[in-house]
Amino acid sequence: MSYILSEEEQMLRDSAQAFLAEKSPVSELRRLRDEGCKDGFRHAIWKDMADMGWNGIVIPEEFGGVDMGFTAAGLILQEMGRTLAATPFLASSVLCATALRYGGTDGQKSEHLPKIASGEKVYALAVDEKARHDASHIETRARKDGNGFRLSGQKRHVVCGNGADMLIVAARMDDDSIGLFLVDPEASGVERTLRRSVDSHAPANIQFDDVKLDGDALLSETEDGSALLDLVLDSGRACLAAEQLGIAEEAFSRTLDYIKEREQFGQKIGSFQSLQHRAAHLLTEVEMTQSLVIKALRQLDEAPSQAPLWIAAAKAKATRVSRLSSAEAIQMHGGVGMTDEYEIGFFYKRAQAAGEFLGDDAWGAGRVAQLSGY
Amino acid sequence: MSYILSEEEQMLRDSAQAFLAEKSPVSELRRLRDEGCKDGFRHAIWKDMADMGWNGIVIPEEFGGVDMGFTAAGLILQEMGRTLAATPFLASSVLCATALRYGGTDGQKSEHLPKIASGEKVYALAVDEKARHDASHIETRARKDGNGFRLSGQKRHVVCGNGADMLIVAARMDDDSIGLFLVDPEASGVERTLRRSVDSHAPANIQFDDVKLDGDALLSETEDGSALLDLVLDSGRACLAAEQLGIAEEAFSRTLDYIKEREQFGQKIGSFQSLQHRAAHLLTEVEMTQSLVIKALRQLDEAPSQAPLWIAAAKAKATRVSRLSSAEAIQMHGGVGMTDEYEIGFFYKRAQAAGEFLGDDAWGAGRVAQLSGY
Amino acid sequence: MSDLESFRNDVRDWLEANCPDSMRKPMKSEKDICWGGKRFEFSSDDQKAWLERMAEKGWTCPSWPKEYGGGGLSKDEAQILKEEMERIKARPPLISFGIWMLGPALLKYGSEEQKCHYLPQITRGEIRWAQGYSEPGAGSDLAALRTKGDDKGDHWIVNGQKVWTSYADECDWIFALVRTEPDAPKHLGISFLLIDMEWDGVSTKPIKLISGKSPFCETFFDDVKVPKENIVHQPGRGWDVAKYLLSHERANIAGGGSGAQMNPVAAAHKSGEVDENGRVADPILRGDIARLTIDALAFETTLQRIKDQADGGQGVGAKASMLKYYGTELNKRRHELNMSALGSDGLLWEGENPEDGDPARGWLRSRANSIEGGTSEIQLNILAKRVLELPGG
Amino acid sequence: MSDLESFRNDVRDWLEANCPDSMRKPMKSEKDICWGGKRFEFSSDDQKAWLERMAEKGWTCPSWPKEYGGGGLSKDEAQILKEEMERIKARPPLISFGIWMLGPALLKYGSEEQKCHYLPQITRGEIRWAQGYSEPGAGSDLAALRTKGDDKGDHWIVNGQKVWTSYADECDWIFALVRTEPDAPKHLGISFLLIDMEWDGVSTKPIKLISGKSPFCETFFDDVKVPKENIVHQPGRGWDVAKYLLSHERANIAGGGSGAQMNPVAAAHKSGEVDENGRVADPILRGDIARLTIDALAFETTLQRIKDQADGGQGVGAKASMLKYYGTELNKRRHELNMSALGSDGLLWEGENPEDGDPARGWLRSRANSIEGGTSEIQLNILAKRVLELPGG
Repeated sequence: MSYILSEEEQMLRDSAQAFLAEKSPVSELRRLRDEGCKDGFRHAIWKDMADMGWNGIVIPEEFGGVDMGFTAAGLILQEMGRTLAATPFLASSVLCATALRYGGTDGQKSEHLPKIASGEKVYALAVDEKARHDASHIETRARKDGNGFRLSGQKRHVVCGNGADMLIVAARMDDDSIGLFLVDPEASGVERTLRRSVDSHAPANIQFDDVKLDGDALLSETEDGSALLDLVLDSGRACLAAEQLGIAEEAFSRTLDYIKEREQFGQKIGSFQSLQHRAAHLLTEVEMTQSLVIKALRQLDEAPSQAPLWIAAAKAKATRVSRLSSAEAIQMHGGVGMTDEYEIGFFYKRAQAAGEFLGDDAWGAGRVAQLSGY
Repeated sequence: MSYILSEEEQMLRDSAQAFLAEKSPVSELRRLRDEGCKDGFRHAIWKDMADMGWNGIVIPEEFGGVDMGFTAAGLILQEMGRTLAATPFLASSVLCATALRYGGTDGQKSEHLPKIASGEKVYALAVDEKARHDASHIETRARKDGNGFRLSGQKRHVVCGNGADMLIVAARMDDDSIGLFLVDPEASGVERTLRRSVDSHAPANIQFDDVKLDGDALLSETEDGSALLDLVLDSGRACLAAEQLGIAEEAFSRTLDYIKEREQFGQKIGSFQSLQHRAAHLLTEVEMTQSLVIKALRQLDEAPSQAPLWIAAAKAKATRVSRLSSAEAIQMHGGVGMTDEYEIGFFYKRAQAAGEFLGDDAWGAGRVAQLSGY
Repeated sequence: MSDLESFRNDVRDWLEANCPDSMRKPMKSEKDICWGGKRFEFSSDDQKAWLERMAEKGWTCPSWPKEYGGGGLSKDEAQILKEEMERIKARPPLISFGIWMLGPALLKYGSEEQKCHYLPQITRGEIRWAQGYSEPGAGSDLAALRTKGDDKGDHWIVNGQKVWTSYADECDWIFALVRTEPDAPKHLGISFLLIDMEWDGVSTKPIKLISGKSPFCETFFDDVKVPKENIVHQPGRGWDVAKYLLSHERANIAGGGSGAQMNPVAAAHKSGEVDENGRVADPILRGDIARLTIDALAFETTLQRIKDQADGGQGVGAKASMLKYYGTELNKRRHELNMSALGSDGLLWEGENPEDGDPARGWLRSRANSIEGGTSEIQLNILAKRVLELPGG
Repeated sequence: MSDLESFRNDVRDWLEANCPDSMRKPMKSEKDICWGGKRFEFSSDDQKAWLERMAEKGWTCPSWPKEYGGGGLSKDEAQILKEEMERIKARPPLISFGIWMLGPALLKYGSEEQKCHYLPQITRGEIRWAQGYSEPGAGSDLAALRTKGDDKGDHWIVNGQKVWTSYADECDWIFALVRTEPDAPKHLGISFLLIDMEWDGVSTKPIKLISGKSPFCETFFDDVKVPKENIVHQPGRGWDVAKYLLSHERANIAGGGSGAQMNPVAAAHKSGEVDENGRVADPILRGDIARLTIDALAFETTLQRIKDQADGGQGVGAKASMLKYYGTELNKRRHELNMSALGSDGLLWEGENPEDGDPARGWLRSRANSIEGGTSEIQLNILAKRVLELPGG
């Protein structure tokens, strides 16, 4: 396993950097917010991303993807973290693509994966029912009904849920096992409530009230829906940790620039030793996070059975460090850091939301203890 | 409730300060250690303390004490923390005196309290059976046997246990309730093992093997032995927190002196901003600890039913801050702080041992959550 | 009966007769606060009556001298008034920067004319004051102020810009630090001026924060003519006045803080993140909250203890910096844990209910606590120098 | 078969034939370490044979040139040797400051004569070297060194005192920083001298630490005559040599550390502080340990990643400071949690068994990690200046 990026990976990252700097800088997120966009992302940019091949990054070539793996997906998200690009990438191209790829029948793959890869449709994953992430707590029910199912329950904080064209919903089946179901959000009995969030994304709470599903709504390639869900969530966590890393890096880098310029008491504030030590500590923490993130992504690609521990560690560390880095950014910027006019506050907000999604640092610590058997 | 010391309390503290500086400076602890003293304290100093009236500080006057209350006891221990005086004060004059005062019959009080007050005998409390403090875990058994009892079990880390002339042992009775028993450590079936500890004190592990006790060995003034034990332990925790406060204060004060004197790179190291900020943070933490300690002690004296929460908070905070203060002391002293020749290391060692006894900061946090109902 | 006992009885009777029932209920929202000022709209007749009655007694500023509109009460009497008001849960009749910042500074540094003119307006809630200290580029470092007053004989012509002027868009007058002695050393060139915001050339504009709308403004001075008699203390000695005033502000920010009542355990209950025994479900989060509780108890007790010491005659002095530092850092942690306990519920920014988004906004707002009124770094510097007497760096 | 593959086969065969079985078992105690030196007593014939055979191949210092007693291996070959030794769990035949500190410095700065003379002695373990940098009053600040060498034409007369000279009481020679140019600027007045500890005037004395006995000593120079040819690099340029050497030391302290294997969870098992499922019983302590685990995984991965980068040609540079800082702070936390997990068991200082007290001594010893080899504060300064390029303070 190599911690060094391959040439191909480096090229991908460079092109992501260039694309996002041009098409989706932080000012674009501000625009989305100020326009009150209900989907939470810009369709034109999403299409452009599809043209770059990113939307099918973990999708096999036969279904229209480029099949570069999770490390590649993580690299794109890391760059998205740096510009706070709000896109359906994590929801659609990571979480749902992984669910379909590893859980879908050939028929389901042929039907859905090309739509994700082309950006024609946006998919979102509906899992959480509690306010704090807990994948074991699923009470949404999919009862057998003839050849199909009847789905009832409530999902909270479905990321990209308001703009999605298709949902994948985790539900408990008659034997209490977990199944993942493809659900059309326009179907009768589905009700979405937009929950504008602090990071200016557009998640939704979704109610399912006796929604009628066909038999082939169930991702049924694998028997063990619970293991499938674990893999899907872990893919999301590892990639989201990469986004958090990008947030931490960029908030730190902007702060560094600022304290090198800003003067107080006749000196650059970056010359004050207490700030220097805090900055050096941050540098170190960001470096540590970077190591865990690349490790988690590589494990997912190369040795998935070993991956869960590293992913939990990466998600926990990235949560903590992205919050620390952006909080220190505000403090070191002083008053201007508190103004909406300045962009640094957007990083702090996104760090909070990204931290809460799929498990924060307390969650991660608990999981590390559990996976380590203590 | 006043946070200000009364004139009487101030006088007590001043006299404790003067006495300890003369009779029991840190060098005295070093001497005890280097002589390999098996009792862990100097009998002559203990006698002198009795003459000052300290040993009966929480004992009613009719039993030879001065009955000044727990705040007064805490003030003495705070000063002991500053000079790291190793004495039976906490074990004998706080823990056991409290047990007898609130749990003893008139006969038991008349017999034992004067011996504690006069310093004639040293008493020690045997509670813990686990490595981490957990007063609910008591498996030592006192089985009814005629008019008396048969005691069997093992106690760990009995503070002052090796030098004690009399033990008070917490044990479970036939109905599983808790009883406190007076036990002569020289009795047949009692075996003490000295466990020289990192702070150069002399605790013992004690084995009770079918030890025969008379009926009046049981502190039987109160029905509820468990409540009695709670009160006893809380008295010890509050007073020990005061000692920890003294440790934190003195380690900080010595460090402050050092960084004002020591030069590096042509400057006093106390002029480096990073050390200044850490020192200012420590100052604040010590001040916060001081508030909790005086609050806990006053509550114990004036509103004992409200005291447990404050005591748990004080013990947890004092554990954390005394360790932080003495650890920072070593770091800021640099290499010399690591040498045995320098005294600062003794503070770090005692902070660890005092922190572990009767509940450390994780214990305290757990108890605060429990007492607060969350 | 001692004098104090009979005073207490009088106070009790007077309050019973004069404090309207509706003014004995806890304040529910920002609009229940009586700020006073020319443009203030009372939310009820009771609110207006309560202010007028208290102002007439001088009890909006109980310990100020009677000749300046205060109550002329001794320390013990003021304490009794406070206790009796707390007993019946009476709302403060008037809250203002005038009372807790400018007033004390005028009492110490103002001329007799200034005291007679301005203080009674403050006690009666007629004039609402804004504070004009910080500038863009001069946050913590007030010596770097650039707003300047050109000396024109009997007046100054003031030009420049202030930021973080709280509620300036609702205020009548502003007290501002202005550089009037360009040739003096930096700290000695600043004067403390009183400026009517209706004068020509004064304009103000609210600042939007990361937490949304805020009471903070930018205030601009464009050739504003300020008469020489509107200076407090001597020309170039505005720094003394400012420091005196800032120490009052610090104690206030540390002690209060919207977050003091906010509680992560309640948040966990609200978001359903508790187990069957009502305990916070995630044991690691529970531990974090317990550690916060311990520090919060320590802080609360320290406030009381320092108050006791002050009552006992010990000055608070640089300890205000300790409270400011610890209190604001604590408040930030409290808000962070509150957000964690709320999980995704806490992320809500806007919804159908007006209070939707309050946790997130409060959390974001708390980040300013350790910046405003002197940053945490400044407080630590002050503690290092003034309390610990560490050598200069 | 490629050259490397055939090299691997040769190495494997040679090791199979030459590494004694007893040298393929994990080291159990300090005395299993082969330090070499004139006074070294081998703990077994196998230990001696293993050193001699490896030294003969030059494989005690595999990548040093053959002419200086090294193995002359390429980077890839050295890696293969390392892997093959790890495969059979072969112990290092020789560990010494000579190998990982003085050697690299001599290779870079030594004269041809010095290389030919000293390096082979190091590779064969004949001479054991001590390090003489720190002095009382000059810990982090090496520019404040006061040990001086008076110039006497063909030699210096050295007087002064060094501290923290590890194992100096068992060493044969010492490399020391000595101020030889009293008139030069502070950093430029220091020379790097090689001194035989048997020479007249050299004496040494162990230092007792808070953790008990230690390998550290004080070393005194009293009119010691040091020939001019015993200087490495130019007079007054000892600082360059010292810095080069320190960067090697840092990487070593950060990476190793006795604590790396020590584990708070194992401690909880040992002290019985686990629940019926084998989990750490106290949930708050468990959370603290889990957070430590996360940081430890991050550190471990960072070590590997930086190694990968170095293999890929990127220099480690100032990143050594990052590893030193983070690794030592982590190790201190690990020891603290180990002590918490052991509870009162951890407090034991001495008992009937020789290993009684090991946890406490290890915990105390760990406090020095962030002081020795450049304090944490120094590392943060280095990172701020050299990596972040923050302005001078």
